[in-house]
Amino acid sequence: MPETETKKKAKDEEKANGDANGQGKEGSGEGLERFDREQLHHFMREMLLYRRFEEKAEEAYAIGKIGGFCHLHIGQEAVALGFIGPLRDEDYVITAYRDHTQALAKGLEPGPVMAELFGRDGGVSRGKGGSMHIFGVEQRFMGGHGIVGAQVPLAAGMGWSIKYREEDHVCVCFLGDAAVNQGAFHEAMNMSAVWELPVIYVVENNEYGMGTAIERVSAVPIVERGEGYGVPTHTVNGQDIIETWSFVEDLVQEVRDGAGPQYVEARTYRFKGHSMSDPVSGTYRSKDEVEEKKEKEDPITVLRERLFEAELMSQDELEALDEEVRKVADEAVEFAEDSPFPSDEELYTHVYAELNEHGRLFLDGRDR
Amino acid sequence: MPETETKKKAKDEEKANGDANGQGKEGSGEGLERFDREQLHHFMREMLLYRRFEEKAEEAYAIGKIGGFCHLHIGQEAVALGFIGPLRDEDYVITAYRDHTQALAKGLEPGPVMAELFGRDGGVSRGKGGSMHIFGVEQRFMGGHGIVGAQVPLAAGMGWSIKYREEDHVCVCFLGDAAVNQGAFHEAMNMSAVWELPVIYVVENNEYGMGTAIERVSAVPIVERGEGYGVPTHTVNGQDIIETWSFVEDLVQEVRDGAGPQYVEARTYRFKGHSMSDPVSGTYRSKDEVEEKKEKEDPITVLRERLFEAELMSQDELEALDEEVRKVADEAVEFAEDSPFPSDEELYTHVYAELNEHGRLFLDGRDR
Amino acid sequence: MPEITYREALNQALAEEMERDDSVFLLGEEVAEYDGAYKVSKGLLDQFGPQRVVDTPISELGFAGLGVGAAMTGLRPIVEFMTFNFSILALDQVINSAAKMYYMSGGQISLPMVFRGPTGAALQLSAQHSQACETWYVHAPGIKLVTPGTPADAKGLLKASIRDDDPVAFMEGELLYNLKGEVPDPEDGDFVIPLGKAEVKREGADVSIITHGKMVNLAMQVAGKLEKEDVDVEVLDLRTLRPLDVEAILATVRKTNRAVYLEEGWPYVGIGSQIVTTIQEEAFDYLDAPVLRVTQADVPMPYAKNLEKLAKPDADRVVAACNRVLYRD
Amino acid sequence: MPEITYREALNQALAEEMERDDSVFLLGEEVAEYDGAYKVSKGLLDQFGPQRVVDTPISELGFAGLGVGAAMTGLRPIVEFMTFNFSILALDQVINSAAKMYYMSGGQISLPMVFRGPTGAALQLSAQHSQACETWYVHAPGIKLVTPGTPADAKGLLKASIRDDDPVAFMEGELLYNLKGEVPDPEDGDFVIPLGKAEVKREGADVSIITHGKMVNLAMQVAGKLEKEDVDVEVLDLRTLRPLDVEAILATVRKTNRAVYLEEGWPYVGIGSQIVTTIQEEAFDYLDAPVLRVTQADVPMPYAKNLEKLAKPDADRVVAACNRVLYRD
Ligand SMILES: Cc1ncc(C[n+]2csc(CCOP(=O)(O)OP(=O)(O)O)c2C)c(N)n1
Ligand SMILES: Cc1ncc(C[n+]2csc(CCOP(=O)(O)OP(=O)(O)O)c2C)c(N)n1
Ligand SMILES: [Mg+2]
Ligand SMILES: [Mg+2]
Repeated sequence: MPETETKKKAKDEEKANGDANGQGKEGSGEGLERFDREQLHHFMREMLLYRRFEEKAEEAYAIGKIGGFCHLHIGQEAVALGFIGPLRDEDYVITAYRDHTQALAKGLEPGPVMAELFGRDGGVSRGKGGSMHIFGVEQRFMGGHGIVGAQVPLAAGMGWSIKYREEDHVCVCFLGDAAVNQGAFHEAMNMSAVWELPVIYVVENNEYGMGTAIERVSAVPIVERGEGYGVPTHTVNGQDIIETWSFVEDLVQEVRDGAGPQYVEARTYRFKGHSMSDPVSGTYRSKDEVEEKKEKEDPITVLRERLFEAELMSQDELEALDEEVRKVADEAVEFAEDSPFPSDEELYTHVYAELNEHGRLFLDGRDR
Repeated sequence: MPETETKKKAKDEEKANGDANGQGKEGSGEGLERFDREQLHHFMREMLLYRRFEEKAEEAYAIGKIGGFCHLHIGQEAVALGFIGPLRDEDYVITAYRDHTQALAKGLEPGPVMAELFGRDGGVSRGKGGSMHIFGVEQRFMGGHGIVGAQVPLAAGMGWSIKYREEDHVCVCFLGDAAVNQGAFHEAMNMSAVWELPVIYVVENNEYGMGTAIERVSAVPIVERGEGYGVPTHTVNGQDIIETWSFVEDLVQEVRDGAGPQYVEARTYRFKGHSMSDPVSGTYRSKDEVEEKKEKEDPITVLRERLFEAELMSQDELEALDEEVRKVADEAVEFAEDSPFPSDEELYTHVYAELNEHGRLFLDGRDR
Repeated sequence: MPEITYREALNQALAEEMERDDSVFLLGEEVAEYDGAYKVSKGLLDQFGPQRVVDTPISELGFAGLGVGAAMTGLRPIVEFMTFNFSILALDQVINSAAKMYYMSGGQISLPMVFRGPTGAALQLSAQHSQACETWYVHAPGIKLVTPGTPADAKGLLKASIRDDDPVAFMEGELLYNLKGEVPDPEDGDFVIPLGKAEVKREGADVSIITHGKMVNLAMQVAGKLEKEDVDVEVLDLRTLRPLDVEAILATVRKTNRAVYLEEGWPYVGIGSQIVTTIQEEAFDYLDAPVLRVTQADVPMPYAKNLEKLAKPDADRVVAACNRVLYRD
Repeated sequence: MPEITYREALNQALAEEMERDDSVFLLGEEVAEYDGAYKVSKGLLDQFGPQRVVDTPISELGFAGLGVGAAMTGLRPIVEFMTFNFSILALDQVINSAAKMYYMSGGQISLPMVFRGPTGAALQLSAQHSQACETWYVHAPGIKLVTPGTPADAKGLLKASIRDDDPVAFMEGELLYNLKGEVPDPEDGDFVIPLGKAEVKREGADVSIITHGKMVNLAMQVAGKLEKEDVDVEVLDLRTLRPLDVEAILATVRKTNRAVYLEEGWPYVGIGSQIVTTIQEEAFDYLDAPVLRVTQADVPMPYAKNLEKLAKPDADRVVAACNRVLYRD
């Protein structure tokens, strides 16, 4: 992972963001000039929103408003924004259980997402799914899946569907670094290659699967795990929204144009514990490591420094943006608080879409 | 797949058997000179035995002596012999359902193997396993498994066990070309690489999985499917016992010496239908294709021509060998015929190794 | 009515539904170029082309998941498992994705899809290829389970399953594919049998054999046998196991007061255990004898012909169970 | 006797058996450096080293199979599933390899191994992380199933399971790990509880609550409640589901003539359905009322706190079922 310093030094050179980590292919292409001021401010606003939103979730969890497993994406915001921002509304996104910020990136309202974490009727999944199962079908945000790797064949199915219907949409599928060790990943990669499905598989390599450093469970670097299928592989610096967005925008166009499936390693880092019940650091990684990463590779800081240096954003502007999104996050919590718990009748709704005329579907002998 | 002609022409040249198919790495090394006459005759005898044995099985199947699925290895004998012959008694072998000739190669007696196909008490698996589940634990022949790809993690477990016990044995695991599309394969390859397990994974690429040509279900050549794990990959011409045996002998030594897992594509061809109930040719491959393969790539013919040309075997010697093994095959059938069916009590034996003192293990309410 | 085989009935159902609805497609191992391992999909590739009749790699977990993903976008996939034995590899996608998605998305994503293929033993296929998989597919709510035992049911129920908006597991029988029976002529209109309706395959007064799937045929055979001994057997074919036609079960028990559950699979938490429990919970006072079950022996399926025969449920055992609930033994 | 937690009891059992027998080793996700997702394997890496306490990739099917392969050579692996929810991915290796190998090899290969981890719901983990997996593991013969509900049972039964020569699924409860209870001091000798023996956790005369796993604790709570209403409840904890202590089940039913089965999981072919069936088949005449079941609602587990509470079996439902079989309602 390149340090921000390295990048800053390189910035004035010709291929400013090019290949800084020695691994990026197309991934480290253009620099700031690709984007107008408004766009750049939008990047900042979005990432700040994700951050503030999840900080609110963290607070709510601490006081028992949110339960169960809650996996924060803090530190990885540029991956969510960079891979989802360049998409069209009709494109599909699917992910694992670390799914809040991707949902926001795909256009779900913060209020109903927070209400879902609170387990309320106004939640996007009516309070039935919770943190790991955020869904927004209207926005083509296809969940929120809790079994490691299981979303990967589902993504292939969406790619299949796009081809079946002769559309030019794409599907972006997020998975963790540790998920490449699942058989489901392998089978889906092969089918995607054979049928040339328009799916971008994004491995968010945050260096750990829970408490296991990735080198301990993979003999080769993550980007190589995409080899052997006939699928192009790429690496991108997922802490730099400029690099990531640029790379993805180009790649998505290629896929729309028929380039077939793609495998991208997005190098990133998780600033929080695996889930709310896990410590941020401990046996598996040191406090120092985390602190250093936070200092040098926070995607918000990285963007801020770039924008400040290029004089494309002022401290005041930044603060105004932050204030704005803090309000949005607060309102999301208010929305969630105000939303009622699901009514008792909801226990049996949404198990079956079609309640057949004949026969019994529920065998528990309870009244309904 | 190289044609025998190409090879014959190349024979007088320096690297006689080298890289004839343009894919072999170490796989196409030495020539006949590596072996003494006795060994070469042994190769012929073994492959003839496998052939005659399975022809007998075919006959027996036709008259209903053998039932269920019965997958013949005819055409692929050099792979069985070449990968198992160079092993020690203590080395493990495990395979899928196309398992008769590997069993013979690992030293199981033809009689009890045939009796297993006949479903008799004298069968290696007491008649309970049948054709797909040949086991010979004494010979470290670890089965005969019917779920495509499922034997691959089992092989990793044997490799694990070898390391655990600090032995210098190896495990050879056979799988079909179509089995690389199973998640189990992927997960086992990765674990083997991470833990450097002494396992040789041999993909018998006979070009089809049932009626599906391998190109239709894999976007890259089979040898490349081993990439992306950190496991060395190889290709060998599995129709040439000289090439295969030589290659394997060297490779096994490397693995004993700590080289870790290996992935080998053995290029071969199935001369019969997928199982006894399938036609030899039909929609998925032409009669011509099969005939040409049989003419040019029969491992027995390939060896015969090489030995004849080098004057290391005469027609008479060949006929004598054939007669000898035909007798062995006949005797195997006799042994099987003479073996009784399992007694009724066998229905409930071997379900559990430990019949606990307390409680009921079988809930069918039948008398036992 | 024309007599056709169970295989042809399934084939007709597939063709008619694919014809009717563009969003229906079939995928699985060997379904296209090879016409299906058991030829159920014969001719469909020619008729509908390779985008709608799709040969897959041997990747059960993957292609089941791909089917689920396609269904999430509104397509109506039919996923064929060459046999349900291999589908244990795919069970995670069936249970954790297909059966739960509608619920955990709060009703946003329904999954109109079918998982189909043969379940249960054929002949001498040994332990790994001979198991009845109903229990794995019925335990978790969110999926339906259909098990036709005759050609007509195969056709009518498959059409209903394809049209159903929930994931349906549709279990056939390898040994049924050649079974012949009357099936309404396609010319006479759409033939659809609603899910959740059991059928009395034979009326009787003395004892009920309740069953599903291919065992229906064995039950009928036993009924014929017992008729000669003046025992009047009612045969109730559940046809679908979820939704379960509890009313029909209770009705036959109330009528005969004696019942035997016959199934192909293992006893421990087999389907029979649920049916016995349901009867016990809801018709306890109507029972003149405990409900008995006839199942496979509680062992992995042996290969040897004689042992396999012993392991499977057979007419003698069903007769004996009937006699016992009738206190005739 | 010292009071220790269920977690500590399991940890002791693991350590003692690994100490006793070199061929025992533990593998699974996060079991080594992280001390186990639920800290059950705390300290074992330090004590036994990385060859015997092994962190695996997230490859349930693969490492379950690797465990089976190692057991085929005579090692005694303990495969930890972080939770049994994820083990559905591994079910093929459990059913088709582990449970059937001994049979299909004609007795050549026994598989002395344990699959362990928590089953069932914890708190608000939603649909994919909250299921009781007993049914998947008990249906096929060839495997045993153990479900301890107390610290002492956890220790004694885990030691027996590790020593058993067959594959044993050993299901714990995430919500049990902190439960305290008396467990014999290791100094006082080897504490092993044989598989297949149910235990009467509370003697009673009026009605039997039969149960297994963590529900034992709910049953005891209900027994205490009903005592105040002068109802004398017997609580029978099956402890192992295969082998099943049928004698103990029949004995309690013969004694009280009324029974309720309490379990955490889904009803359709749940464990209760088998127990009801067994009672019905073998103690029909002793029943004064139908045996009732209390189970999870027949829905995927919802996330919302209030719905989750509704979905789970609770004291009120058990009390109501007891009252009903006592005709007190
Ligand atoms: C099949 C399966 N096994 C285990 C788990 C438990 N688990 C949840 S997340 C996780 C680690 C995943 O790591 P990674 O894929 O790198 O994603 P990250 O959490 O780093 O985003 C594990 C082991 C699970 N949910 N599913
Ligand atoms: C998991 C699974 N899926 C499907 C099958 C049915 N089946 C048996 S063999 C086979 C083809 C395997 O082809 P390959 O791996 O190339 O081996 P070959 O038969 O050519 O030796 C199939 C689909 C099976 N036994 N297991
Ligand atoms: Mg990670
Ligand atoms: Mg093949």
